[in-house]
Amino acid sequence: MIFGIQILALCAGLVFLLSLVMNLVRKNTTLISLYLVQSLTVAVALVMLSSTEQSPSLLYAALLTLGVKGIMAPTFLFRLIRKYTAHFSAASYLSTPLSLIVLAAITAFAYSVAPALTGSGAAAVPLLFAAIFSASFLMVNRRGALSAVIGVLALENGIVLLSTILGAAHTFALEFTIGFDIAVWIAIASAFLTMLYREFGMTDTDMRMMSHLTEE
Amino acid sequence: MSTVLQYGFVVSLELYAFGALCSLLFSSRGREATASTFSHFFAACGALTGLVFALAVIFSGSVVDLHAGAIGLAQNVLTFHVDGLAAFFIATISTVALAASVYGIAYQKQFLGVYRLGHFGFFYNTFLAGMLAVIAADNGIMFLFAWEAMAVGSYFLVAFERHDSHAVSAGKLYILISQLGAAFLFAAFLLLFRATGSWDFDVLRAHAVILPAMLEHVILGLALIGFATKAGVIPLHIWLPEAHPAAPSHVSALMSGVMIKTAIFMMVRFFVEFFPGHASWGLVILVLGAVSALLGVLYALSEHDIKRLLAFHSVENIGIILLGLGAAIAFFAYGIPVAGYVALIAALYHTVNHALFKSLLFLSAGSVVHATGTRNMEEYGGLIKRMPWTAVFFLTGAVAISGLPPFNGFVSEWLTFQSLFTGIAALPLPAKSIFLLGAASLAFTGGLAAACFVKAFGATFLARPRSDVAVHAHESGWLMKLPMGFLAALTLLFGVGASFIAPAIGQVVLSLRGEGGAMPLVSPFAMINIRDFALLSMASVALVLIAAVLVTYIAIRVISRHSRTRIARTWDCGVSLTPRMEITATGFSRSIITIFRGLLRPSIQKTAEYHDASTRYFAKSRMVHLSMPNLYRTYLYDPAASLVERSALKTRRIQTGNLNIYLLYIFLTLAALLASALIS
Amino acid sequence: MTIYLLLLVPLLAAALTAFTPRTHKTHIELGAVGAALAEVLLALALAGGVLGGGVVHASDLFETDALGAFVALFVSVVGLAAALHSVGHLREEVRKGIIGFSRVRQYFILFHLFFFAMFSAVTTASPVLMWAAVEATTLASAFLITFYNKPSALEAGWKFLIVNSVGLLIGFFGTLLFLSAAAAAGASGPFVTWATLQSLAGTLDPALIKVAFIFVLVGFGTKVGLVPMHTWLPDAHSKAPIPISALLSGVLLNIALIGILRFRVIADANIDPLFSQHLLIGFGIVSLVVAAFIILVQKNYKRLLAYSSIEHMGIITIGFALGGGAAVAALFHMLYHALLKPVLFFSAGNFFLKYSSTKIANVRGALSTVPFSAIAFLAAVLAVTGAPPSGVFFTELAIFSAGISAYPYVVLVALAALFIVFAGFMKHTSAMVFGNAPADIPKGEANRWTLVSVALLFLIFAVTSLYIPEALDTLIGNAAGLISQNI
Amino acid sequence: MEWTFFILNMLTVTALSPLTLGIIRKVKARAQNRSGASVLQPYRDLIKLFHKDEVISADASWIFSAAPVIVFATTLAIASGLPLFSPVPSFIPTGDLLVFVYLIATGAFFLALAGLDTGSGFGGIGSSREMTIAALTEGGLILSLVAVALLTGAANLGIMSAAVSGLSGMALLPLSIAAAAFSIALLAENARYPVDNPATHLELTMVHEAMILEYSGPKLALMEWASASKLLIFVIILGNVFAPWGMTQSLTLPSLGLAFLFFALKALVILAAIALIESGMAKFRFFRVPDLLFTSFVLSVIAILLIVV
Repeated sequence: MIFGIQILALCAGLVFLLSLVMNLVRKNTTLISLYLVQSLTVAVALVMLSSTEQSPSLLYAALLTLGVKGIMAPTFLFRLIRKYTAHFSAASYLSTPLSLIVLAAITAFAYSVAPALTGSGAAAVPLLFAAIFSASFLMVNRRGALSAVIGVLALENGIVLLSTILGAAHTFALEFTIGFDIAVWIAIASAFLTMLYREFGMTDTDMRMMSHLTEE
Repeated sequence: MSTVLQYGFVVSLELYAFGALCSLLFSSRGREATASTFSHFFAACGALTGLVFALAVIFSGSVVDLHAGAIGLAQNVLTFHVDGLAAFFIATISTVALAASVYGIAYQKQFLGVYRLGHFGFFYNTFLAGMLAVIAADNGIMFLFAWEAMAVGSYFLVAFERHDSHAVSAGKLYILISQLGAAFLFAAFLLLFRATGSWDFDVLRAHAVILPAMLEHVILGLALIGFATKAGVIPLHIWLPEAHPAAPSHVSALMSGVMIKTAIFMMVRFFVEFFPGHASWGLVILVLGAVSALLGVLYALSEHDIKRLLAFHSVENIGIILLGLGAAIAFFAYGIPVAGYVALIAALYHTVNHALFKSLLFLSAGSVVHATGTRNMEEYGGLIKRMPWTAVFFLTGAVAISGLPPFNGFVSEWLTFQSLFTGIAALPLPAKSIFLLGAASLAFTGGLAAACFVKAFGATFLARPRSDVAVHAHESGWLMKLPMGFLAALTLLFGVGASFIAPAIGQVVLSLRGEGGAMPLVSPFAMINIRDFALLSMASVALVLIAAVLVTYIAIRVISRHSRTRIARTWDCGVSLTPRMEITATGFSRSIITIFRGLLRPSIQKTAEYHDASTRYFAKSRMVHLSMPNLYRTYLYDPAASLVERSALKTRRIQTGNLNIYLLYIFLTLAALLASALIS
Repeated sequence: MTIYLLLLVPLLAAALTAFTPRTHKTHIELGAVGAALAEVLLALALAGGVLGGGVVHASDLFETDALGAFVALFVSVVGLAAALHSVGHLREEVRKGIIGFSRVRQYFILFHLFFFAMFSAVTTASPVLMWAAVEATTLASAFLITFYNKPSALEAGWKFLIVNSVGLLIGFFGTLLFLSAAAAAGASGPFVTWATLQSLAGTLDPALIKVAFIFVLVGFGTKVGLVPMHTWLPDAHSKAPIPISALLSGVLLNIALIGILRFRVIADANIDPLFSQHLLIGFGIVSLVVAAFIILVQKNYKRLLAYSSIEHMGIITIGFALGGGAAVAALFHMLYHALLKPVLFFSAGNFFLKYSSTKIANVRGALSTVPFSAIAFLAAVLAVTGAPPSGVFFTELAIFSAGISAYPYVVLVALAALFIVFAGFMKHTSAMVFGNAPADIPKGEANRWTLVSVALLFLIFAVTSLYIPEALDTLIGNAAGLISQNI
Repeated sequence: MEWTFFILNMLTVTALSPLTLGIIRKVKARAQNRSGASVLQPYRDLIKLFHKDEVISADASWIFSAAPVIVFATTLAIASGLPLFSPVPSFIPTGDLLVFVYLIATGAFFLALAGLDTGSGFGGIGSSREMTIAALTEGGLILSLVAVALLTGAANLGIMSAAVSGLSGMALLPLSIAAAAFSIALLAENARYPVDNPATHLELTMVHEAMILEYSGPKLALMEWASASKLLIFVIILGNVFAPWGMTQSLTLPSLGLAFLFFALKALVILAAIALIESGMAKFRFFRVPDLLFTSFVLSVIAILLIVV
């Protein structure tokens, strides 16, 4: 089943690459489409895994990810973007070259953390670790509210894929609860985004507009 | 006798508890007056039972141990141990509580309708019960429990007049500093628990565990700071002159008279019974006592608020007690138990004396404040003609506190002097010089205290009233005069009856430390004998004085029976004498303050208002503002508080309000932990 | 069986409130109080069952042990008080015209869903379901925080949602790592429950467990509000309606902490226990000190109470870190804090109804305008800062005496921090309660319901801090045994 | 036997004290080469005052009339315990040095109160200054007597005088320093020259006189007599405790006569010294008096250190 492992490593590499690109892209719409592609790759990876380990539940997991993260999330977000014409994107704290340097550092850190985790040393693990950390860097670096939501979803993608690779026995109940939670989360997040756009009336909902709650 | 021994303490606590609950009950019904009377009445009964119980324990020489159940989480924490020393302090507390409670019944009437007297009654009884529990506590948890219950109870008494912002801020300062002291005590007891493994005092009493020297010094240091905060020793005393005057007078009598003594009691327990043999700590306490005595009386001299003056005198008298206690600890450590025995008797004797005359002074000052409505001595004057009884009682207290024979102040200062002289004679050089410093400070303190109380008595009671408030003053009711009379009689009895009281306290000290010789005294005229270096029989001194007064009075009556007396105006060099020409309290002590200006740093601001601003020759009015800066607050407390404040303001900036920063916090923590976990 | 009932009651209540028409407003309120009462009875039955049989087993997924039953008990009790207070508080706000009927209905639906999530988090036996339930509490309370749709409430809600979701995702990754370690060690069967994880003690891969525990600690730590992951807590608790911030502060933080402790037991079985002890003590003392400093210079009394929750979570974490006797004391501390914090929030709420401002500077002379709540607030402040008659005094003393031998400097720093907290609280409380009230404030309490809840909780606190019933003592003893048997 | 000694002491001190005032005034007059009144003049003044009518201020209270009795009584009480001719047996109660000092303080306390009682400006300033001086002298007074007590090992004035007469050689140095300290305290306590001017009623300089300004008739007589006997008491202590040579142990009549002669000689020397200081020196400004009193305190501390080290 070497073929399966290669495909898996390829998908992990793709997921990592996508979360890297997310940090660099400007427009919100491209951000969401990148997330769409990432969810698809995760779904493919899951299908591959279910075939290698003959566990039907992984298949359901793949279907669920496809349904929830592949279709539901992007439609919600795209409708939102169109409704509030929030086409152009949020600025980020660090300029592109600087954030690239930080991303490199993050990947190095991920590569140093990963070997402690798995004796088996599957190539995908450090990649996915790096994907997780770069998704978190996305949330920290970019100012837009939408980027926070996308960051969370990307982080969730990385985590689900990494844990399945590490062999967390996926049962249907587990998959169903996770899928249901993500779905509800997306609904609430988009409701919040609509409220934010309506309330603060800004397209890229720059975080600094919303930092009144301090101790002074 | 045995039933009193067995149930006395518990019944006394129950009476206080009952007083507290029924005052709450009545107050919730809205009947404040009955609530106040009932609470004070039950407090008085509780005090009476406490007194009877304590006297029974002292004279039977037995030790009472009580084990009640648990409070909440802490198992077997309600254990009490009342030996001779504890009984002595319970007797002092109960006597003053008895007088103050009877006084309180009438005194609290003035607050009817203004504040909730029921709540006052509740906290008054918890305060008293807390004090008893502190004295009788037999393990660390019970002690800390009672210590803080006492502090919180008295906080509500101090902040009772909540519409007066001074009282509220005084209460806040008081609870903060007593909580600071409690934090030190917490640390000390926790370290003690770490060393001995148990909270029980019996383990300490039996010296079962030998602590490493360094740890013992740290524990004793922390405990000393904790107790010094409550006792009002000089650097930690700033709450005392704020809190005591703010409370109603019978509460300030209790706080000044007995509450600060609970700290002295615990110092005796710690430094004499649990950890003897530390001469260095004895000398430290002696120096603290000397400094507190001298500075306390100097600050009292600069006061013109009668209750603040009395509060500063508490600081002075605590200094005198610490002189005796420090001397006792040093003697026991240097291996001269006989001298230690006398010094400890001196400290305990002055504790009870101070409890008596200070509460007498506060009660009489309270009746003056009750009559005039103000605490400013500059508005008093001529009250002796309007309040003769209060004047007599205040005079008794003033004479006693200045240490003049035949009253009780003299006896305990005499004993303290003797122990200091033995120290000067018998101890090695470094200790000798500290004892000499103590003797010098005690000598000056006696003189300055006399000056201060001439000022207080003269400005308040003598000559002509300086304000119409003083003109309309009227004598207090019999219910306020009765406790004052009781305390005045006790002050005289403890003075004249020294030949009985000193050996009785000697029994208490013997129960604390086995060896030390005794003071066998039989007849009232027998001499208190200090290793035949000095002898004193107060009864005979009093007899000689009274005889001399009678002889002189009769001689005068006989010799000038023909001369008639004529009432006329005071000599006024032809100018009509107005009350403004009398000397004021500030004027009286101004010369002493100028002499000690190096220590006190008085500040004078002169402003003048001129008829014609340009020429500035003819002043329309001149204002002179004399003020005494609070050095401790400006140089010790404020810098510490602003340091904490600044660091707090810096920590506040964690909450930047920006979501990205918050997420950065989380990921940085995660990364740091992962890195540290993988490295190790 | 009782577990299913316990979960069913809030769901049913939520459904019923959703379909009650506008006219039957009182039905919603009665339904809420009735549901809360039923939950209390069911929780008591559950506790009885646990005391009897050690574990109440409903199915593989839902099995409650002593710890779960204890937490369910005080969640339901506080829930009852919160329901009562919500009725009073919302009635007052409707009278003042701040909110309409639809908002009230939405409030109670989310209120019941919130309780459903909390009960399921407590009674479940599988880590993932526990994670899902905690995630559900976040989602349920997200809209409750933005209840008064003011910009600041929206900002608070948004930050609450994002920070908590990120935290819980990290926690989720930690849980999955635990599961993968269990799978590697040959965990059979469809569901991995706490029992199976414990049975594999010693066989799990230590490095993986160490990383997994770190992820769980940081993840669920965000939900517990340990510094530096606490940043969402003051905003959320000060903008939410009073009963909700009382629930968030008093009860929800403990549920997340219970999660960490269950994972810690498993981690300690496989790696050196000191690793988790150092981490927990580190977070505990940092939270205590940072909260103490911010309390000292606080300007808003709702944020003051939020930071006081962070401070108490710090103390409880230190207590659990030390284990043994300190764990029992920490559980008691958790109980007392859960009872006291709502009392503080409810009386603060009454101040808000009267002075309509959450600034400490604007509240003066509360003793004369709202005497009952002012006395309750003052008493609760003294109890929370550890003045003697309160149980908090004993639990803090027990925790510190357990800690003094192993971590003396931590205990001394903690004592100093507690003094600063007392100084801060005393400064703010005496400013608010004493003094003269501004003339235009009418005297008298808002309405009876808001006082009943305060009185109920304070009474329970007073009773339990002075006399501990036998059943509660054994329940807490078994619960403590569960989470610290190896220290 | 003790009671007779007790009464004898009281009577002699009270009887002789106006004589000491007469002697000082006579010596001062001689120093200013004028003849001055006879030595017995103070007796005539007292007799005159006892029989004159009395004027009491309307503002005065009972303290005004009780103060003279108390002040005089304290001098009587102190006098009973003094080593006049021969060392006093130790049973006498008022012999102890602290009882002596604090009885003096009681006298000063009530004198100051009487000064305040009439509410006149003079009395107020007088009492304020008197209490300031009394407070500051107490340090030197007590510690100088304590020096002698430590030297002789007993705190009773009688025993001290007996033991001091036996001293010799190096012990005399601390004794003389203590005597110097005590004599400064003597001048301050008795309102003598460098501290206070007893002869004037000028409000700027009088301290003791200001307090008894309002008195007249028998009360003034009592006050004058009390201050005279206080002066004699201090002279006795200076003479018999710090220089007790010439005192007899045996109580036979001739030895008592001889002892009395020795004492009279010593007293004359001291009184003459006081008078010469009065006529040879200007009165100190009030705020320089504390430096004088602190020197007395430091001298006594040096004496103690010399003894005990």
